[in-house]
Amino acid sequence: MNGAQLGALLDTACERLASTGDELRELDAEVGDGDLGITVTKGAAAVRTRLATLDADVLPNDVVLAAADAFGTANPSTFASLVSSGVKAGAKATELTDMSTAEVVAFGRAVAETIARRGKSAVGDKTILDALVPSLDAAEFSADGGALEAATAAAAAGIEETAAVAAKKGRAAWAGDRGIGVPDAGATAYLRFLEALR
Amino acid sequence: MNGAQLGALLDTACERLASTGDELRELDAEVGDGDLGITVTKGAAAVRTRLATLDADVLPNDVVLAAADAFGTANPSTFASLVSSGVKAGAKATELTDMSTAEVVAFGRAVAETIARRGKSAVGDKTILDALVPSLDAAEFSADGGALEAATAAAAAGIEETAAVAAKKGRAAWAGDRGIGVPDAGATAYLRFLEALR
Amino acid sequence: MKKFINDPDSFVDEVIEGILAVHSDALRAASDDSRAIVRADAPIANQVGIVTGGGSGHLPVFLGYVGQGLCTGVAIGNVFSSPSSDQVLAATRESNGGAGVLFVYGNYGGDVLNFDDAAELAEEEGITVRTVLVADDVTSAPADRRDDRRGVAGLAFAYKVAGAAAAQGATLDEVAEAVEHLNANMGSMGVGLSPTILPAAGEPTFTLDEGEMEIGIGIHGERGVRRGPLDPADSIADELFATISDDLGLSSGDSIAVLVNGLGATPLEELYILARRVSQRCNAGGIILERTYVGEYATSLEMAGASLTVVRLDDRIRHLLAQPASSPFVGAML
Amino acid sequence: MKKFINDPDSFVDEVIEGILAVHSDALRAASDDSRAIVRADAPIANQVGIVTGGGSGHLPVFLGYVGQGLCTGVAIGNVFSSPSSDQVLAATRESNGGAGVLFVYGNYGGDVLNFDDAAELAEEEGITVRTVLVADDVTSAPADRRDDRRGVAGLAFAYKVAGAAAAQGATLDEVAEAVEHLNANMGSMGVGLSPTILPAAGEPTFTLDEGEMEIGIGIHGERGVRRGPLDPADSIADELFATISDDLGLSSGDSIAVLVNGLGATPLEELYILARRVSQRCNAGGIILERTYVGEYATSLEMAGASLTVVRLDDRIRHLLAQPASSPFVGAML
Ligand SMILES: Nc1ncnc2c1ncn2[C@@H]1O[C@H](COP(=O)(O)OP(=O)(O)O)[C@@H](O)[C@H]1O
Ligand SMILES: Nc1ncnc2c1ncn2[C@@H]1O[C@H](COP(=O)(O)OP(=O)(O)O)[C@@H](O)[C@H]1O
Ligand SMILES: [Mg+2]
Ligand SMILES: [Mg+2]
Ligand SMILES: [Mg+2]
Ligand SMILES: [Mg+2]
Repeated sequence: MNGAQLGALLDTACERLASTGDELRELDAEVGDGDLGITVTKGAAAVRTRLATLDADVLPNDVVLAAADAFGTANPSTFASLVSSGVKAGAKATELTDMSTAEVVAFGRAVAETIARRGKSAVGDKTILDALVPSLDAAEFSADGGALEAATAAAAAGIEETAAVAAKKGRAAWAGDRGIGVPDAGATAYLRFLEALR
Repeated sequence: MNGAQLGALLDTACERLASTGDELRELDAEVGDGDLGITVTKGAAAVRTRLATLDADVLPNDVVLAAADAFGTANPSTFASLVSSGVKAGAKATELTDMSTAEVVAFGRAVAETIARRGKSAVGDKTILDALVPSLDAAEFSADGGALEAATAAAAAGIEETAAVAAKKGRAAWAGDRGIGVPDAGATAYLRFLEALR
Repeated sequence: MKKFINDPDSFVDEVIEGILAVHSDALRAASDDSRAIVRADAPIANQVGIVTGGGSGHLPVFLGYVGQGLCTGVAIGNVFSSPSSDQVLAATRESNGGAGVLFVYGNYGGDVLNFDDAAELAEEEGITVRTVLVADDVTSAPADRRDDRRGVAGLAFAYKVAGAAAAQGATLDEVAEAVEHLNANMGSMGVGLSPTILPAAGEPTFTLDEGEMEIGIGIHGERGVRRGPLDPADSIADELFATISDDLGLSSGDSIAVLVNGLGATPLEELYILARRVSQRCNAGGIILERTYVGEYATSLEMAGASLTVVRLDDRIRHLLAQPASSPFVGAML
Repeated sequence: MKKFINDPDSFVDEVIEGILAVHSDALRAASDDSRAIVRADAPIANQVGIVTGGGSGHLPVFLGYVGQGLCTGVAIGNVFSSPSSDQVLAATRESNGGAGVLFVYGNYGGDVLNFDDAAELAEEEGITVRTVLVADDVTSAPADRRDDRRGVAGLAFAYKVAGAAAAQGATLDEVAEAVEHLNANMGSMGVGLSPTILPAAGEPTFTLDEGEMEIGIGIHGERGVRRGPLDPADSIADELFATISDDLGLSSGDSIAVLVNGLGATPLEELYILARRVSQRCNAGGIILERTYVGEYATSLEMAGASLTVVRLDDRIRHLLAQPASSPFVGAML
């Protein structure tokens, strides 16, 4: 996949994300402040605007960097900041060229590491990491051509686990046990993004 | 009717008025501020408390003066102030002794005059006067023993007329033509009082 | 009823208790029932006393305007109902420093009756009383019946003008004349987005459908001139400003002060959106907007909505508005 | 949505435009997008700059606390969302008078990320930055994890303490230490009676049934510790006061200041009913209530509700709270 193709793929995915606003708002509002829907819809719209400014011969890595920057500044909430800086760090670490599964998984690991470090969080804390990390594991060991599907399934499974526990990080942690039963909003946003890539 | 009998009659009537709060609030709120329900329920309750303090051999005129005073201070809104000062002036002018129809009608005329003078209002302005004045006319020329019934019917007819016009006095006047269709709240309060006397 | 309240019947008395507990350095009761309140240092010898009052539920109106350079005393009624003449009289007695007392309050029937009675009683006691009614709501009566209008947020400016004139040693007639002069140069208009609930009634005073507004509403929820779908903020600001502007006959080159007042539930953020537009209109129309006040100056319990007040400035009003004033509620706001 | 609003997407920018139009004598933009704002006279040479910020929707938090004896600059995010690190950096640059800059803001994840980034960027430019997070909401984490707590209305006192120390010429470390000392002696707790609606979302952030309250709510509608039927005002005041009092370990003879803060839609009247009860509790418990602040100091758009903040006073805090402060929003309130 070249840069232009990646840009087109992301553009379609971000277009699809527009419809997730209500779901994410409601999930975030259950335990937090309800702004995640805005973060994702504004962020996705900003990504599309930014993508439209890129040259046709742009490199995949620069597509990713541009998208991360746009997403991070549109509505710089916790999720936007963590994801944006994570993706930027991932792109810097991996220098994406062909978007092969191996490359993307390595990139994803760097993203997850950065989020965990900046967010002082780990798998099990009921955050985006609970969908992101298992999805990378699944993609890495998936059959040829099945990486996205495997990642999506694993993310969905990870989210189900988040519903069973209380959050340990972020705004949702303040809700303590009252957050049990509600899946993590940020992890769900990541799942919806994977689904939108299909 | 002696003072004690009058007190008992007023006490029962005021007890009955407690249930008019919602209707009067709603009518007053249509064009005004919605506090007439409070004025009448608080006022009626205050009258009952005051009546309970009177001696058994109290004169009818003093019963009326005491009731007026209690009603006027419980929630001294426009209605309470006008009615209270009107009734006090009426009692002073008539010196009620036996509560005969002639006496009560004369008393009522004095009440109406005072309200009209203090309120700078007249019949047709869409106020309590539109029920009070016709009710006195009807009582004056009613058959023996039928004064209250005649007064009640005339008050009800007067109120219907108030619904057809815009208020010229009081808070309701600010609503102008938008008040057309709504019967006057204060006139309705007077009608409910007459009904409660039966 | 989404209210912090114990007993609806003691609502007003508990509010007053709370206010006196918190602000005992600035305010004191002037009657046994604490429904008459005066400045802690009242009466001020040889100064005209300013007495106001009316129903509760409008804080900082009325009690919040008792302070230095503002009102001397206040009488406080139940929610949306007049204080009694006795309560007004009590406030009047303790506000009289020998130079007479000016009653300044909003034009409402019940208040007029009770204040007029109190004035009579005070005169009998040898206190000279004059009255100026504030009647600034331009939608409540046409210009040829200005005096029939109800008094709304313009009260804040009336208190400031009266208090400033009194503090400068003006006579009773002079203070009254200053407020009358202000009245002739002031107009207000409100818009309501949701009703209030009187604690003792427990039901909304009116209903508005989701997405509806009441243009021209009074501060007790009195009907305005029109009910309709909620317009964008800029259109609403334009309508309020144009209506008042016409009423005052404003033209290019005029200087004004403006108050964007919140009715209770409306966030300060939204008031600034309205203020922004008014400032734009003034710039566009060549009107010199010398000062904009934004905040809650006259409320209607938890009503969502706002009102706009415009004062045409001349040297006299400008000078009085510039005087220092302080109260526990509106010190820096005025 | 019962809001005065034009376009949800331009809500915050229009609010800021309105504020700058009205208060141009006191405030100026420090970035092209006007999301960084500083005192008109910033930077103040050789004084520690105080920079705060966070999401919009809480006026007078945050912008309202930029003023003399308070904050020097602020960065303003979208409703309930952090400003970007660039915006914080812009405010920091123009707040730096050479004595370093203290970041004082509420403990929220997104803000911490962006302020930390800004601190790094500022340090690269040679500006010394320190950070003290305000974390006063006692119900958001137990006492042994105080630092995890969210920051709510106690921000007002933090600004006052920081601004007063800076104005007195304290060093960056000294100012930071003063705010930390305050933090250790301050606790807050909120109660919500109705939700807010984010302009860009158009839907309530949570729902409460008629007659329900959320005890321990955050200023973004974050869940509290308990939802239940609305208690009488006195019981609510008792619960808030007892919880904070226990957390601070207050005992007879202690001196405190108290803030009864309205979350937006709650009438001032009701806040005084709560203040009344707190004053009674103090009297009964031998606690010396030196000062009570009542009003809207940190709101959550049009949420109905209130919060209580208690500060244990010692000479150091008392002295700093007594210093003069003024801003277009909270001058006389602090
Ligand atoms: N410390 C953290 N580490 C990793 N992810 C986090 C952390 N804090 C929050 N998140 C993620 O961010 C989501 C909330 O994002 P957002 O609504 O932007 O937060 P806020 O409103 O608190 O700024 C959570 O559902 C979670 O997935
Ligand atoms: N000037 C007046 N003259 C006679 N009756 C009046 C006058 N003004 C008001 N009323 C009567 O009082 C009623 C309203 O009373 P109330 O609710 O106490 O007034 P407010 O709320 O304005 O103080 C009206 O329905 C009308 O019958
Ligand atoms: Mg959120
Ligand atoms: Mg009424
Ligand atoms: Mg009334
Ligand atoms: Mg947020």
